[in-house]
Amino acid sequence: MLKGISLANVTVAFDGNPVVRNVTFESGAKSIAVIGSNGSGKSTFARLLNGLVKPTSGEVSVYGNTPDTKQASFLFSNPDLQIVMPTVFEDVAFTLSGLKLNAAEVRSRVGAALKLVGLEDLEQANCHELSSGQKQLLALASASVRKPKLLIADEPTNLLDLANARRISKLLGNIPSDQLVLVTHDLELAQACEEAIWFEEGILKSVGKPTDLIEAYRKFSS
Amino acid sequence: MLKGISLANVTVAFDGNPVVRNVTFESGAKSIAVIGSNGSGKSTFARLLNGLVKPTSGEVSVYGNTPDTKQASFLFSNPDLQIVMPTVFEDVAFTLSGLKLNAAEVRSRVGAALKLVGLEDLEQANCHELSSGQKQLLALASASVRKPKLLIADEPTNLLDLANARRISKLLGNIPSDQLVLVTHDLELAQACEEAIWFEEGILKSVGKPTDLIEAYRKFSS
Amino acid sequence: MISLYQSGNSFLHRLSAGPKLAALFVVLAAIGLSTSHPVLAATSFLFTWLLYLLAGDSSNRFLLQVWRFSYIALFVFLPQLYFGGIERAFGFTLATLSALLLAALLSMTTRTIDLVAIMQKISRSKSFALIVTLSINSIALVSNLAKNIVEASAARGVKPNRIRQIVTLFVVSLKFADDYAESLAARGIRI
Amino acid sequence: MKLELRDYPRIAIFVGLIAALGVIPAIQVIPGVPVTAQTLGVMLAGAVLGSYRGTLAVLMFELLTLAGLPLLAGGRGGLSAFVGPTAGYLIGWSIGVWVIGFVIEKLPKVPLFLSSLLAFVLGGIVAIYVPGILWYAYTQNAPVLAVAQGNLIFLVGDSLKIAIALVVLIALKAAYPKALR
Ligand SMILES: Nc1ncnc2c1ncn2[C@@H]1O[C@H](COP(=O)(O)OP(=O)(O)OP(=O)(O)O)[C@@H](O)[C@H]1O
Ligand SMILES: Nc1ncnc2c1ncn2[C@@H]1O[C@H](COP(=O)(O)OP(=O)(O)OP(=O)(O)O)[C@@H](O)[C@H]1O
Ligand SMILES: O=C(O)CCCC[C@@H]1SC[C@@H]2NC(=O)N[C@@H]21
Ligand SMILES: [Mg+2]
Ligand SMILES: [Mg+2]
Repeated sequence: MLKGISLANVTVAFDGNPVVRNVTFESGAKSIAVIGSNGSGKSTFARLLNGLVKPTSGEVSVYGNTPDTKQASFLFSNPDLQIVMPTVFEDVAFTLSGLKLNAAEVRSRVGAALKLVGLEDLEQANCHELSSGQKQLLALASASVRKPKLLIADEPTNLLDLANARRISKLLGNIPSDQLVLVTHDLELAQACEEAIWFEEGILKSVGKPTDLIEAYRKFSS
Repeated sequence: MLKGISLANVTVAFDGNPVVRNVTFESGAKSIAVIGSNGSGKSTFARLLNGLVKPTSGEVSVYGNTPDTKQASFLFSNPDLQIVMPTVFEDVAFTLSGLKLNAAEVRSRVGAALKLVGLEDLEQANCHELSSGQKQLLALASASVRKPKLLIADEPTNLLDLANARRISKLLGNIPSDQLVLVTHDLELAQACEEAIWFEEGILKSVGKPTDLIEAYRKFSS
Repeated sequence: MISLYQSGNSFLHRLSAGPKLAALFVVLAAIGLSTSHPVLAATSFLFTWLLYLLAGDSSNRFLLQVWRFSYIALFVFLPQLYFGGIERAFGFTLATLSALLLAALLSMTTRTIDLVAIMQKISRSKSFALIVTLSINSIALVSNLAKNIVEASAARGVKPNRIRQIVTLFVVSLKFADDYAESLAARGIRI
Repeated sequence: MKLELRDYPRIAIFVGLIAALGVIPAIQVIPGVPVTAQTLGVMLAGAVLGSYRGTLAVLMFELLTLAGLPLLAGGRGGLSAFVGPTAGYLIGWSIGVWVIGFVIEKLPKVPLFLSSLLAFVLGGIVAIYVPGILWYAYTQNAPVLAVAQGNLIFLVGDSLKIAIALVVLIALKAAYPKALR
C-alpha cells in the first residue's frame, strides 16, 4: 500500500535542537526536488531516507520498510569523500561486494553502470586523477550500480560546469531507480523534477509543483 | 598607462602540461566574469593575478606591477579554508597582521570591514559556529579589509542558498576595490558583470559582453 | 574544543599557570623520591586528595580519576608485587598514582589556552603561534572529514573497508592542507 | 631549517590526523598501556612530512595533549600522560617519527616500499620501544630485560600497523602524488 517515501510526524534533534520539526509527508513521485535556505534541514531530511539519521520521534518508511542504505543510494556533493577504491572499476564494484555475485555478473553490471555515465573507457583509471566532473559521474555510477529503489542526491552538480551539470541532471532522470530525491540550490535543476518540497527552519513549508515553489522561494529570498 | 590587469602571451604549464596557453588580455573593466568548462584554466588564470601561480612564459601585470597578494585579495569557494582565528574579529584582524598598524587602526578597519558585510554584531562570535553564509561573509570581510586594488573571487557563492548568494554577489559590487574578477559557473552571477571572458582548454576563447558570451557558452555546452 | 579543564573558582583555579606549573614540578620531584617508602607514598596520596578537596572537588572527581588510572596502577602494582614484594608494590603504586592525579589536577584547574600561552611566551615566535592555532583548528576539521568519509562509505550499503577509509582520510586531509596553505598565501600571510 | 608557508597546514593536519586515529578504540592488552592506532599516524607523519616537519607535528600533538586536550586514545590527555609509567613511549614517538623521516630521506634511490618498511621497523618499533622500556624500568626500578620481554606483546599490533602504514603510504602516493615531496 505504502509506496515511495513516507514520514509521519518526524522530528530530528541534535543535542536538543530540533533541526527537522514535525514533518509529515508522503510521495510516490518519480522525482522530488528539495529546496530551502542554508541550514533549513534539507540534508538532514535526505539522510532520514537512507537511515544515516534516525528520527528523534515519528516514523519514516521507504517503500514500506525502515530506511536503510540497501534500498537507498546516496550521492554527495563532494566526490572525493565517496571514492573508496583505487581504480574506477574497483570503486564501482565495491558497491556490489555485499551481494555475493560471481565475477562475470560483477563485470557486466559494473560495465553497464559505467557505460550509462560514459566512463566505460576509463575503467582502469586512477580515481583521484579524474576531473571533478568525471569523479561525480563515477560517484553516480557507484551509487546506481545496485539499482536502488530510491536514489538521493545532495547537491550533485556542485562546482560542475554547465555541460557536466546537464549530464548529471540528465542521468539522474535515467537511473534505473523508482524514485529520486534531489537536494539542490540550483533552481534550474529543481525545475526539472516532478514534485518539489521546500524547507525553512526545519519545517516543511510547502509541497507542490516545482514552478510554483521556486517562484515562492525566489520571492521569499529577496 | 597600464591600468587594470594585463597579460601578454602568458602560458602556464604544470609538469610540462600547458593549462593556460598563450593568453593575451588587458582590461580595466570594473568587473570581469570568467566562465568556462571544468579544468579549462579559470582558477589558474585567477591565481596568476595575485602571483600564487607564476607564468611559465609571458608577462602578467596588475596596475602596472608584478602581481602579488598585497594588491589583490582572493575569495575562495570553501569558507572553511579561509578561516584561521577563533573569533570573527581576530580572523579579520589576522589579515592585517603584516601591516604593522596600531591597535586603534586595526580596530577601526576591522570594524568597517565587518560593518560592510553586516557582521558587526558578531565580532566576538566563534567562527566555527557561524552558518555557511555567515562564514563566506566573514571571508569576504577578511579579503576586503586590506582594501585591495583587485578582488578575485573563485566560485564565491558555491553551496549558498539564494538569499546568501544574492547577498554575496551584491556585496562583491560594493567592496571598495577598483576591479573585481569573478570566476563562476553561476551564469546569473556572471551576467551582472561588466565584461566576461571565456576559457576552454587553457585558451582564452572569447572576450565580450556577458550576455553574448553566456549565450555562446550555453550553446557550446549542449 | 572540549578539554580536560573543569571550570571553578578555587585558589588552584585562580593561581596563574606559570607558578602552578613550577610548584607542580617540585612536588612531582618530591613524589619521585618517595617511591620506596610506602608511608611517604601514602602521605603523598593523601596530600593529593587534600588538594583535590581544596580545588572544590565536590563530585568525587578524585575517586573518578583514581578509577580512570586504575589500569595504570595495576600495570605498576602487579610487576612490583612479583619482583619486589607487597610493601614496595604499595609504595610505587601510590607514588605513581599521586603523580598522575596531581598532573590531572593541573589539567582540571588550568585552561588549555593559558598553558599554550606559556609555551608561546617561551617560544616568543609568531610561527609557533600560527602552528598552534592551525593545529587546534585541524583537530575538529579532521574529525569532521573522518565523519563525512565514514558516512559516505556507509551510504554505499556495504561493509566498510577501514583501511581504504584511512587512505581516503589521508588523501582528503592533505589536499585540504595544501588548499589551506594557498588561502593563507592569498591573504598575504608571510612567515 | 626554515619552514615554508605550505608546511604549516601540513604539520597541523597531521596533529589532527594523529588525534583522529585516537578515536579508534584502544585495546588494553597490558593494563595501562593501550594498543593504539595513533602510532600509525606517527609513522605516516615521518614518511609523508619528512624528519623535521614530521617531528614538529608529533611534538605539537604532544604539546597540545600536555596542555590539556584529551587527544590520546580513549580521550586521555593532560600532563598526567607524561608523568605516568608510559611516558617513555610518548618520548619515543617524537624520536621515532624523526628516525622514519631520516631513513627514507637517506635512501632516495631505494623503492619507497622498501625504504619505508625499514624506516617503520626502526622508527615505528625500535625507536619507540627503547625509551618506553627504559623509562618504565627506570621509574619503576625494574630490570630492563624483564620489562623488554613484557613489551614484546606489542609486536603483534605494531607489525600489523606497519603493514597498514605501508598500504596507506603507497595508496596515498598513487592517489595524491604531491602528498610526498
Ligand atoms: N550531525 C549534526 N550535529 C549537530 N548539528 C547538526 C548535524 N547535522 C546538521 N546539523 C545542524 O542542523 C541544521 C540543519 O542542517 P542541514 O545540513 O540539514 O541543512 P541544509 O538545509 O542541508 O543546509 P545547506 O543548504 O547549507 O546544506 C543546521 O543548523 C546544522 O548545523
Ligand atoms: N598545481 C597544479 N598542479 C598540476 N596541475 C594543475 C594544478 N593546478 C591546476 N592543474 C590542472 O590545470 C588544469 C586547469 O585547472 P583549473 O583549476 O585552472 O581549472 P578551472 O577552469 O578552474 O576548473 P573548475 O571549473 O573545475 O574549477 C586542470 O587540468 C588541473 O588539473
Ligand atoms: O596513549 C598513550 O598513553 C600512549 C601509549 C603508548 C602505547 C605504546 S606505543 C608502542 C606500543 N605499541 C602500541 O600499540 N602501544 C604501545
Ligand atoms: Mg545540505
Ligand atoms: Mg576552478
